[in-house]
Amino acid sequence: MGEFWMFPGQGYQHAGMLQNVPRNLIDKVYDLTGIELTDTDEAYQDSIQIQLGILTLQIYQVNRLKKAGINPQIVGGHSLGVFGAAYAAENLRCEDAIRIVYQRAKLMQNAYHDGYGMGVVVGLSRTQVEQLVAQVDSPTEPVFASNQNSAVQIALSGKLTAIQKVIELAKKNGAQTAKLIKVPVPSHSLLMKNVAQILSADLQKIQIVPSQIRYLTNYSGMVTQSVDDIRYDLGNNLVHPVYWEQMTDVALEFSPDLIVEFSPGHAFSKLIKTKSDIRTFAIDDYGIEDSLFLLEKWKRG
Amino acid sequence: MKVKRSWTQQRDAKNARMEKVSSLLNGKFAKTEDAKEILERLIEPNDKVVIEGDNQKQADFLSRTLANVDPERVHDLHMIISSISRPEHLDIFDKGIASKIDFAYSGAQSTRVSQMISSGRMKVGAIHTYLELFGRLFIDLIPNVVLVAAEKADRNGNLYTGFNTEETPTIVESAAFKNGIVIVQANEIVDQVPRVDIPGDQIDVIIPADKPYELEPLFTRDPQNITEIQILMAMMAIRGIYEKHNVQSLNHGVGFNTSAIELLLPTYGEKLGLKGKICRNWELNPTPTLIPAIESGWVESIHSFGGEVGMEKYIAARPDIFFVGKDGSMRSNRALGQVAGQYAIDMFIGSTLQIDKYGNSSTVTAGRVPGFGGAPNMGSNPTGRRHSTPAWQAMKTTDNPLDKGQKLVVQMVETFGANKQPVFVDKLDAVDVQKEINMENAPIMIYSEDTTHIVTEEGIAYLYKTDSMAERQAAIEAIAGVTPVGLRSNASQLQDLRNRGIVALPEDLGVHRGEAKRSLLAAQNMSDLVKWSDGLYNPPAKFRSWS
Amino acid sequence: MENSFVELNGRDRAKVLFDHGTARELVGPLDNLYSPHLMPQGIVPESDDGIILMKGQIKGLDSVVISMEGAFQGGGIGEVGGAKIVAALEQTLKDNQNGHKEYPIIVFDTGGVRLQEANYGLLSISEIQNMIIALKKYVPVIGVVPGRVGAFGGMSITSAMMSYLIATDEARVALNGPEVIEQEAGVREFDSSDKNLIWNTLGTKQRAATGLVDEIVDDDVDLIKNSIVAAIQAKKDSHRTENVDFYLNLLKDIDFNQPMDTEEYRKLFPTVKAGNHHIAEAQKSATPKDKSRGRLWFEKLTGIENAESEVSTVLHATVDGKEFIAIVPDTQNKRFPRVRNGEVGLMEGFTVAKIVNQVIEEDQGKEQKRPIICIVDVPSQAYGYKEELIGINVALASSAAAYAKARQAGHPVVDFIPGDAVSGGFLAHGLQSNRMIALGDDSITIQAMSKASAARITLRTIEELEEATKHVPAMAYDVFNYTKLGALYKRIDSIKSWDASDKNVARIQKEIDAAIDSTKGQPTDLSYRYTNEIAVKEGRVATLKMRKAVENQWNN
Amino acid sequence: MEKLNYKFDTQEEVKEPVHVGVVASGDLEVLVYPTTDPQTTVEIVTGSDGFGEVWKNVLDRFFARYPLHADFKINDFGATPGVVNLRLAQAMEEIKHGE
Repeated sequence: MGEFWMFPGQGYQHAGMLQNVPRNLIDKVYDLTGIELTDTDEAYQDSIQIQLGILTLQIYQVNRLKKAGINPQIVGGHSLGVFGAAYAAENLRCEDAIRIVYQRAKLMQNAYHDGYGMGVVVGLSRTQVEQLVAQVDSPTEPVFASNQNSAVQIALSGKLTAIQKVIELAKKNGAQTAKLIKVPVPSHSLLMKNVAQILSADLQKIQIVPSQIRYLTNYSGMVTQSVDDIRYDLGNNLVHPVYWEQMTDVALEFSPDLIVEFSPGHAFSKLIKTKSDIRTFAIDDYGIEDSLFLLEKWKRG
Repeated sequence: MKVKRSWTQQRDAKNARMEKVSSLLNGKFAKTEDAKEILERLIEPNDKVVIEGDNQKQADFLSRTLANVDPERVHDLHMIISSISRPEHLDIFDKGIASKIDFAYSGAQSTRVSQMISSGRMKVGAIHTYLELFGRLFIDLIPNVVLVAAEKADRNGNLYTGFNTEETPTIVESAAFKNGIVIVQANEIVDQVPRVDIPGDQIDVIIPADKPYELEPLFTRDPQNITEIQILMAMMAIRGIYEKHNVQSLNHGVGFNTSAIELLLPTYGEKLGLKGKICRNWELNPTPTLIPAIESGWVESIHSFGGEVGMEKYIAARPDIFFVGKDGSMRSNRALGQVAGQYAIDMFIGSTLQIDKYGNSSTVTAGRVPGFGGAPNMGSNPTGRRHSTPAWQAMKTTDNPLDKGQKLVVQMVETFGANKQPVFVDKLDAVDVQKEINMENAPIMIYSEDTTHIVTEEGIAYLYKTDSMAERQAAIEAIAGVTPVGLRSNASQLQDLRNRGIVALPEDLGVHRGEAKRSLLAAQNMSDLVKWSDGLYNPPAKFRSWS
Repeated sequence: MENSFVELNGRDRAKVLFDHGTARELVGPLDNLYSPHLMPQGIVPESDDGIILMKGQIKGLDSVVISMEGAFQGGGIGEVGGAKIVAALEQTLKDNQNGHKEYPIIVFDTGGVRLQEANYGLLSISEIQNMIIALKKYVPVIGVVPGRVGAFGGMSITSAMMSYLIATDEARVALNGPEVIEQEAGVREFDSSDKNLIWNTLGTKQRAATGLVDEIVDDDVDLIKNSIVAAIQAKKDSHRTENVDFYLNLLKDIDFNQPMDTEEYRKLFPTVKAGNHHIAEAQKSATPKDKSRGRLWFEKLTGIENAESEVSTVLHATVDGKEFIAIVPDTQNKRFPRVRNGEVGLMEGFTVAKIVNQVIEEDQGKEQKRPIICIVDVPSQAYGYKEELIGINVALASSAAAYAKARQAGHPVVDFIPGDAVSGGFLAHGLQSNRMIALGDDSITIQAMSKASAARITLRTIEELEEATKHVPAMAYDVFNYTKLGALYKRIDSIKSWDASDKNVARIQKEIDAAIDSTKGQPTDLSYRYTNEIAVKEGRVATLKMRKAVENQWNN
Repeated sequence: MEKLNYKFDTQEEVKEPVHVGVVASGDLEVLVYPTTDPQTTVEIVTGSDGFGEVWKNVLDRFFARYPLHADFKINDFGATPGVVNLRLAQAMEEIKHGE
């Protein structure tokens, strides 16, 4: 049938991840944004460096695969990953992707200074987490059940004090793990409305190109080839939970013969392996050269 | 007052449509590359269209073609698909070619079906059982056009559907005799078909497919994955149900639980001296895990809904057991199989994802609408039946001479399922899903009142013996483990239910838990199945044993 | 099928081999001898540490069955389980020496060394191998590889030493697991996701066709039992570790730079004849060679400058009545690309075996046996597809067996460790010594697996692994923690690895001589390691406890 | 990894020690030792954290049905409640009927 390509967002960036990325692509980022990508752990304390770094890495890897004649049938990105996905699906041009991600990172960096963030609960269903969230959420202490990475892995977004309360409740109610995660903004909740508004306005000026490749949206978990849906997702995924579980379930319903996770990390390929025996791997497992070797070998059959 | 009208309006309309494609046809035959044009000319907006989507055989060339027609020309179709199994079945809705659906099963596409229903892109007539859907093709869902798949077609249009005949004859019949148009994709055009499964005069258009139709080995379970818990439950079922009620004719749902039973018959069952006494006549797809039982002489007959990839040669060599044509290949028939499964067998045993405290079961979970398939037909008690078999009679609970027996409907589940989530729940997810997608009926697969037994790793609840809902609930609680439902049971309650024979634990059945080991299975892996079959079974590549 | 042996767990596999009612388990789960190393690392232990030991009769023959539980920690060998195997084999040896015929049977289901207690695993496996070599003089030692895990790592080396190895076609035998080769040598060398490739290369069918397994048996308890008894009665011995001349010829016929598939190798294998080989001593030369700690010390201790040998990676020479052997890197190695950094590969294993066998032969009948000095600087075994295809486990087993035989024949075998001592390389070249002298240098790594591979196999990050190993001698990578096990005869801290001044060389010569002296009149086995003061006090407490328990229960 | 301890008041005397199971993935071993202490103790080492309540429920239900009086030691590698119950019940069978 074809390949499903997955694009992770922030979380697994690390020093050295850009070592294979050619200079001209790094220069292009500089020319478009004035940001010199710096591939160090210190630099990756900064959201702009992280977001642009990951996007650039994904663009590079997409280019390498496509040059080798390997193309996706369906793509899905997680949060920031939607830009890599839209680029891979040929909905978004490289330059536009870089500019818009730069804008997104800046807006996110300035949106909240402290006291807000995200958490994660493992071992409870979405319904269970939503019930706990409802006990805590208030206008002064907003908290939301946000991303759904698997049936029993639900993120929380909101004010840290409120998240902490939900975490305590979750532990009491049988969660295996409930903890804060290192994200300084309450992403994928209504608290990102202002950021999304500005970003959406910017996206209106960018051309989204129709494509034969299917794109999975964060905000609904559905597959689409509509430029309006894709534009909406790129601009507004920050105010919606990422329905990653649904996205991957839908992708699996297309019976892809191969699933590739782009860098950085391999969290999503591990999740896939828990529910499907379709051949799945992360480029980070092998590095780009060996990944290409494997992809070409499998393509030959 | 007598109406004045033409009584051949439908026939005239059909003739007019056929006229539109006459230039593209050579007799009944069209070219592969004209398929899209033919569909665009033959199908009109708002038509009722059947695409053959069985469990296994897919008219995928025609469904891919339909997903590519011009939505300006063809739109708002009302699709009837027994099994929504392919992505393009849903692309048809995404593109606006169709807007309404009646279906029975959508396991392989259940997430997307759920999304499309809740987003309003797909309007659902109903989620049927197979027999309801087949029946209504002849009542109020009579199709304008049907798109089916055949393995071979001959020059006269006779079709050979062979091993995977499944529901092709039923679909064709609903259109062919009521002015509908029958379009067939064929893997191969031959001078003479090996046997005529469907006569050529029922067929309007035959298009050679671009590639052979898709087949999925849906009923193959690798014994390697059977667990000791499943073996324990299988032992309990054999002793506490099959043996106790003398079950002779039956259907097994698809799954590792029932595979375990099949693989214990030649070992555990044999040791109990049950050969020839139980499990003789089957309504069942040709599941490979039944091979050891067949080879060791347990099975007298098997009728099948459909085929199973890799079993062709084995079946051809066992015509005493299977329904095989003179040509040497099996004939399957889903509609007749469902009738037999509903009306002619002693017992249905299967598995499910959730059972509520009352005993209703469902395979619907949040975000997925998989439909039902055959389980609700097989897993229901046809109250008009009057069987005289020992099992059916055994379900009588009073001395009243007018008391009726009952079909045995058995659910077999572990108390906790995937992700360590409880299977026994106070409220089914199906109830929320019903609200979410606004359906008339909650998507219950098997109703409590039809369920006679539940088997878990803790024991068996003999629900048919209970005489109140409270007692039924207590019986379920007693075997529901440490799920929220099970925690309500206490030791004295359990003792009382055991004393009255409403609940049985392994020790009550003479089942020794220590015996529940994988070495008790007649086959532990795929290559064992191949050995049992004398090399006649040829497992699909994805089930290959590595050794 | 019915009566499957593979399906049984380790305990039942042992039990069903015995005649009904004759089996008795020794040091079983209820004796509570847990591994002391797992809980501190957050790993759930098992009450028998994954090794099941039973005595009884098989078709009337007194037998001892040692069975590994492959489902517990991949059947990995740790200190406690390892000691159980060693103690059982030792008791069996004693019984046989005392004229009581008793047949040892080992049921393999193991990934090799248990990485969470890697240093103990390596020591144990070498001690097991020592016992097997000793036992083979009295009785056939039968191995069975039923399958699921198979026989991997150090225990694949052990499997190669069996008198007779039986396997079902669900088994695999290999030194390096596919994941490890992929990790160390890249996916182009070996694609661990390619199941066809893996089974065609490492599976029993291929192994039986190419001499790594002696008999394929169907997965059936009775058939397996029959095969075992038949092998015992026929006194089978494959002499697998004594086919060095055959393999040295075979290696000549293969171009390691060209692809070779399993079929080709199967065809080649039966056409090879064993020739006569003699490995000449290293000679002086004018051209400097690739530097290594091992080469440096070999040249200094033997006085052979720029030592050169027909096998460029193996140097040996007898000087002052002592035979020195070193394995060295050859970055220009054209024929064997996988050993360029000093790894121990096929050629190295078989060559060292040949050299040691030469020494044994030459000294046969002599009262004074020549001491053998093993200069250890081996970064690992070789990781390669062809290495596995041909059977690098046999190569390493051949050399380990040769060292063990030499020692048992009365040759003092002394290690001098100025460099790394890692994994299979160490088992083949170093771990069969009765004394070890190491330099106290931070640069020395002693371990069972590279950090990258160990992290991948134990599903941890390298950082987590480093954190876990820092303070746990069982897992440590440095020579200072290693000393705490009691394995070393002496650690010399004042001399560093690269510091081979004349004064230091003289000192080392003296230490080696002292070590040789210390073996006089002492046992020729490996018991020094667990009977010295450090071992008794802290290093091998659990080992000794297990030894005592086995001894106490041996005759009820 | 987590260590859990529970106590129960039970009556049925256990005469011989018993062992069942393997510490394999998704499985566990159960060791039962006769005791003269007034209470039954259960000592669990489990590789899956956060299931204390489930363990309590499983043990409550087991000891209510089979009030064995002994010291139990459980080494668990992520077994489901069903598998835990199976192994406990297998131990019970061995205690009551021998092998």
